[in-house]
Amino acid sequence: MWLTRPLQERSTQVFLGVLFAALVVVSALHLFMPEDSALYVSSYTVTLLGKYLCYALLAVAVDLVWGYLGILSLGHGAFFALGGYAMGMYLMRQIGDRGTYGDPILPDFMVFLNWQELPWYWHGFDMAWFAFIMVLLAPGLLALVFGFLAFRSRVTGVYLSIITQALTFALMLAFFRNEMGFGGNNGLTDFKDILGFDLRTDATRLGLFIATGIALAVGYVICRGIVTSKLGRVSVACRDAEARTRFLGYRVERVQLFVFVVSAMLAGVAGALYVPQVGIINPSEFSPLFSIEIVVWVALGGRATLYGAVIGAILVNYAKTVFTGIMPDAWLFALGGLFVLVTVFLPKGIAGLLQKRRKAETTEPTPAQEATA
Amino acid sequence: MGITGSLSRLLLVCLLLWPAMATAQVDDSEAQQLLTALAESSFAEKKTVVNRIAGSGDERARTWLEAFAANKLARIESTGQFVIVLSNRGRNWDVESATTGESLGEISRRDIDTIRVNNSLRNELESILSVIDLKSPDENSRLTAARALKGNVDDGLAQQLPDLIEAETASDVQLALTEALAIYRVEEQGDASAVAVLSGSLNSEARAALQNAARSDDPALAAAANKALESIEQKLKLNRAAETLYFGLSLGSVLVLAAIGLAITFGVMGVINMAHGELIMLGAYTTWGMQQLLPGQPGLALVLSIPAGFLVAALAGIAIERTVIQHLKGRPLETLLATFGVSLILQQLVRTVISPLNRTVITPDWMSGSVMINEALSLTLNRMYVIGFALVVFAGLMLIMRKTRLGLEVRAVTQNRAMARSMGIKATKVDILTFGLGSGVAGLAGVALSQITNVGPNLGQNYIIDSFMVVVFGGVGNLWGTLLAGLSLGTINQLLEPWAGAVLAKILVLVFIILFIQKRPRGLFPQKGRAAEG
Amino acid sequence: MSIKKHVKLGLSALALSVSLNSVAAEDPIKVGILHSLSGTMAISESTLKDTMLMLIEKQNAEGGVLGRQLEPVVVDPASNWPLFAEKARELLAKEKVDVIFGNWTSVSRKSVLPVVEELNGLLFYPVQYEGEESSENVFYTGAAPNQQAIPAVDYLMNEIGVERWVLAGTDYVYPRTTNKILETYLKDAGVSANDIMINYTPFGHSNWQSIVSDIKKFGSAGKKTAVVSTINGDANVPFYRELANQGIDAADIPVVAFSVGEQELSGIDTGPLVGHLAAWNYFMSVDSDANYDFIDAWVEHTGKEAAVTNDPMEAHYIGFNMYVEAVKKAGTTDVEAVKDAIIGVAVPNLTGGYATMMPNHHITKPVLIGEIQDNGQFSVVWETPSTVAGDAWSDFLPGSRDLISDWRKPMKCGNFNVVTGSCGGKAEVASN
Amino acid sequence: MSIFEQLTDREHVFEFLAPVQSPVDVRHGPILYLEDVSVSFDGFRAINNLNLTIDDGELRCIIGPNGAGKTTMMDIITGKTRPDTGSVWFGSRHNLLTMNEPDIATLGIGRKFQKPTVFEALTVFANLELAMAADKRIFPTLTAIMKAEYRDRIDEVLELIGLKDLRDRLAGILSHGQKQWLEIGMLLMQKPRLLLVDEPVAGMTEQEMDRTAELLTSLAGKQSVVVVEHDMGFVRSIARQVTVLHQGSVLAEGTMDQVSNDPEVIKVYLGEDA
Repeated sequence: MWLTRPLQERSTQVFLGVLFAALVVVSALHLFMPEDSALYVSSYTVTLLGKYLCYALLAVAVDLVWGYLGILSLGHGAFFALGGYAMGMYLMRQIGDRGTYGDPILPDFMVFLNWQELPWYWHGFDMAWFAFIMVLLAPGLLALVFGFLAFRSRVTGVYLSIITQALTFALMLAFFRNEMGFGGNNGLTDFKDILGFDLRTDATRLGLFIATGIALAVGYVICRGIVTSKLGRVSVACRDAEARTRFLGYRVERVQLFVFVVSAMLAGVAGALYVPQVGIINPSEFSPLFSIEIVVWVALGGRATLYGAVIGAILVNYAKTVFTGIMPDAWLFALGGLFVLVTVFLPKGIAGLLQKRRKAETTEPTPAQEATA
Repeated sequence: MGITGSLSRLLLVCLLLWPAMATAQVDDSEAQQLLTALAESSFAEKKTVVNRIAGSGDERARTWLEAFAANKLARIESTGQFVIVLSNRGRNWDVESATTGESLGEISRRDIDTIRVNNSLRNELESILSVIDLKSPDENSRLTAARALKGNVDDGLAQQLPDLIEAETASDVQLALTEALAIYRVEEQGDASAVAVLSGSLNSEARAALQNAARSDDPALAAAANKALESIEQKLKLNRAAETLYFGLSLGSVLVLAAIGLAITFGVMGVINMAHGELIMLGAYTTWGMQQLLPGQPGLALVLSIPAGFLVAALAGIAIERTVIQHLKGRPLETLLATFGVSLILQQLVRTVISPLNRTVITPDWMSGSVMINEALSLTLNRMYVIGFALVVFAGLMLIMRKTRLGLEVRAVTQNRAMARSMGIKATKVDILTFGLGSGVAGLAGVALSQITNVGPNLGQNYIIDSFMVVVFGGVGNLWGTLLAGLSLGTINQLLEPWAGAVLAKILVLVFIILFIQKRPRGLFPQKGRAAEG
Repeated sequence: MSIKKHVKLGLSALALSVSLNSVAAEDPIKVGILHSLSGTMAISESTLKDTMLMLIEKQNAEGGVLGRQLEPVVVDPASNWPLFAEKARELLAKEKVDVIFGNWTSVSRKSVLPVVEELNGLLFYPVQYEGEESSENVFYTGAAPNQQAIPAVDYLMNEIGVERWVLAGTDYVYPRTTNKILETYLKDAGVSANDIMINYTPFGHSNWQSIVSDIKKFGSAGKKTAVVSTINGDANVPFYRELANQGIDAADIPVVAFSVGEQELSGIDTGPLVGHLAAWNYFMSVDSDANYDFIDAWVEHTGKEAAVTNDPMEAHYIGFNMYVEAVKKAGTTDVEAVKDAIIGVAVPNLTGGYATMMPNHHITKPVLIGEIQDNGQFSVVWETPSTVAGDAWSDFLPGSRDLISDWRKPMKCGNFNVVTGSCGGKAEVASN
Repeated sequence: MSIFEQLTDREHVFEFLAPVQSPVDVRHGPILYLEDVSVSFDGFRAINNLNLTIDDGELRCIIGPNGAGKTTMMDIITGKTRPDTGSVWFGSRHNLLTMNEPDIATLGIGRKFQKPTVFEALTVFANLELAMAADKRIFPTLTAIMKAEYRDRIDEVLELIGLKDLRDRLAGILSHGQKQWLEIGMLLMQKPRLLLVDEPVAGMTEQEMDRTAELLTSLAGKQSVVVVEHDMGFVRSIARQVTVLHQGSVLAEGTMDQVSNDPEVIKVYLGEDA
């Protein structure tokens, strides 16, 4: 079966091994270490790591389309944010009458914009199952429609990249509008609990962290499953020689659409897990610069390797956390410098370094030369 | 608001005593006493004091009143002496005596009490000065004075106006005065006959007067007013259409300016330069720097900063090309990432080296304000210059790309690098020059933008995305495409804005771009060449 | 290799942070400073960081508080809202700071709020905001709408005789709420709906041509018109430029702004703007010795003769001194103790009066209306006879009309509903 | 007829029981049939009422100077380019002008490009696997498993094109000739009814050419083959029927000897001075 195939390959086993080990260690240190011990992992750190894992999943999703399909999406933040909003709406409904105005149905921001009743698209989000389906459906549908249009008319390369950017930019502006009913610039925040667990307890935090870890594992396996399947090879074929692939009888646009939608859904899941951990979702997640940054993580980790994407995402965001703390005035220099140096000196990213150690010729499909962009 | 009765008295004084006034001077005690009154009375009372000062016929009255209007008439707390502030920046102010005019050097802010003025007073003063100007020999100042009178006429003045109109030689001044009088008659006396004068006038005061008249219960007047208003509305419609078009073009030209440099670096060389916005920013900061170097002559500084901005940005661009981009040959995508890093660095560099705050860039007089086509349609000057500038830059680029050796080589290299090499073209040199050119043009855009928007660290970010949209919409690697795309997007946006609102308009434009690319996957002007395949 | 270096740096930093966890923050009083130093908000917030550093320096020079020195902990939330929450958590959970001074935008405050409440920290918020909030852990030293917007409108209505109103703002919660309040207020004052024009623009909006010409049109209807601007930050420069170029000067259509202070003006050529208004609780031009001393200190601290001060800086000045007083009064930095002690504390403000911390965690402020001058300063043309107490819950919004906030025992409630007599604001809005 | 009659009618064959046969209907007439096809790119007429008929199982060589429209013709047949006028039929059932590349390919028209294009980032084996005739819709492809029989078929072809020991190397590292072979191999994997081969021997050594020649000739009969080639020697070695294209239309047709003696052809090839 295509989903189990990755489990037999060593790279995936290693990845999953490391991931689960990390989950266990962190949880253990958090639960069983005394507060004052040097090894204690505070719930602050746990949530932080949880956030990194969300970004990692997002990066994997981007690497799937960019690395293996050659579609440079500069708009994946949109899918991430949509998933986030779906989750956010659920969390908002969970607040119930505990809001400042104590309105049992309307979220606070609607109350003070004098909305009389809930907009139709907010219905159903009080039910977890519905919300969770939406987490997949909302980004999925957007990707389906957008991808259908774009791939059908064979928009490729930089043109595709730019319109994905236009997509997320338009959505950002739209969500900024208070009339949209998503809280405008403030977005959705001040969440109380999820599935009945209080978001403020360390237990829930740890739970979310672990959930994210598992989601990342599953997402990784799915992506691996796709890229190691025949379909994966076909998409690599599309990436490097689209026309040729057509002459072999493959419907390139459908391949692209399928992979694009899967990736969008993964991004959505990442967003959904991100929101309860950082405690706010607002339109800035749609900002094109964020989407570009995601691509940078992937490139930095190493394109078309999946695990590279994970490394990149975690590394960059960890660096961000550290630098914004220890050198608040200069961290942008460090980060910017990092991007420049890596792209110039490590064309294959960090994964490239690791691969050097592996045997020279590898069956790992890496981009022939920049076909995209 | 109308001018108080005292003003017309003053006007009489002016008219009668004008020749004498020039020499008259009240003795210092009275001057001191007048100014003290001005300093100590409330805003309401100040009006009368102002009129007394104006009426005093003292030759210094005008200086005092002007200083007062400019918030530069002050009193020294310790000595009680009245001064006129020459420079009011920083903690120590440079002042001179209001009565004797001798310089008193720098005095600490703590010790200076400026005599406060507010809008209505300033308004009052303007009218007074304008009334005085009605007699000035210079026609233009008479005209502005006359225009200022519209809606500001009161009973006393109204009696004087007919004679003034008689005496007036210049026709347009005459017209303005007649209208001013007519407005007064319609408003105060509900005089239907005066309506005729106003029909077709595009002056907002006139329209306001008519609108009020239309609401009046005198049917004759109301009817006449309505009729007049209709004819005005007709004219206004046309003017608004013209206005919207102008707005569209000027927004478009801004987009073109911002994008045209990218059309070269990205379109022709295939470098996805995320630092493009920051190059624009550099251009803008150069303008600011120039104005710092040449204090007092912003105009000259602005002109000089056109070559300077070009050079600075071009050099910065070349530096980027040498240090980063040349290592990424044939990996256009990587350039996106590296230049993204560069843009972060440049932004923070500006924040730390210069300041995170926006910088003031002064608009020279010959660029500020607007040319009045008629009283309803006036085109803002700075934007007009920007439109012109955009076209000039575009034409220049076209020349370079079409007519010069460089242009030829550039096209050769972009078509087929290896071939061009073998024909003895130094590809690296061409790269440097091309990228320098594109960056330089970005710098020029910055110089222009400094006249329209913030000069701050975020300047670039606000334009980078739009720039890419324009280039792609126009068709990568095609300058004409960029021009057309920029202008059309700008116009579409402005056409939508009135009914969709600013935000929705922008969203609609983006959606339009997305759908358009579906129809024409290679932009307005598809280009067959490397960069497009990229 | 560069990667390795960075990783190493990062690891060492982690080690450092972990070890920090174990060290109990005892000796110095740790003051967290949570202002964006990069990104879009750096333009406004970075000076507030410097202000805090200056104040702390000064306090330490005077021997600190309770004999303990104050230690600033600066972090950069980089104008990224989720990062604000993360950094707040870092400050409270990891750095164990005793108090946080920070935030500018409403959204950043909203994202920090749950964290501060959860970890029971103290946050001093120095910027004028939309109200409709009262947290046990937050002290609002900026103006609430009734300390800025409403007096300004009164001034225009009574002193200038404005009859027609343009409410122009950036599309986010502060302008939305303020305009909503003003709309109700104006209508109560008998202004008809078609004499009010409301317009919203996106952040950093730079193309004001058609909007300004609309305003011009709206203003030419024969009634005195004024613009009440809640336009935010960067969008102001192009807005005022366009005003000037389209020849709208303060005499015809005055613009009164709530988000434009000396700092914003320092980025604008104010020549053409003379006479336009702003409403604040402090102006750099205020004629008081406290102010002059503050300015001198600030110029000294920044080393720039041209450095300007503004209202949020005063808010931090007040907030910081209030905290210091409260700590002295409580004799400890324990959060609960300080929370109780600070209510009622009165410290001098920079306009020659006193600011008092009210039970609803807002403070008393004078309201000043200033006219822009050609030197980028404001000259005060009007001020409230006495100070005004900040009102957490506006009387002009249906939802909050019946809510009050009082954090003293026994009530200890941020949204007490006087109608239902219950805390948690079970408002009647649910029904209407 | 009603469902009842169908059930009772012994002769009736239900759709789902009908034996699968190649969809291409060549019972009466040629396998490929171009009529009055013309196409022009901004003014320049690349193809000019071209008429061409290929019979089932035929091996046809098409020669002609550069710009004669050989490649364009292939683009039209494979659905890459749409002609302005004319009709193109595959068998007597399928109008190719109404189909897109993938459909045409699955229908049984394989193409080898002038410049060998293989998937450089994939192994030689994977290249052939992708080419293999199979259900090429999304989910079948996703869940496809490498059955033993497939592997054998791929190995056969690997044998045939002599890349057996490069099986697991990335196609990117192959030499030009090897890539040519790999692409031919991919063509074979497709099991097409009609092979369009564009300059198969460019950059091949003598013996490689001979092998290609015998391979193509061996294919003819089972499958129809259209070869476009410059190398006269090669053409001579395999050609039975030769078509000469010139300026987008057929100049001459016949055996190699016939065409090579045709004065028109000589004129075109040796230039005006002839």
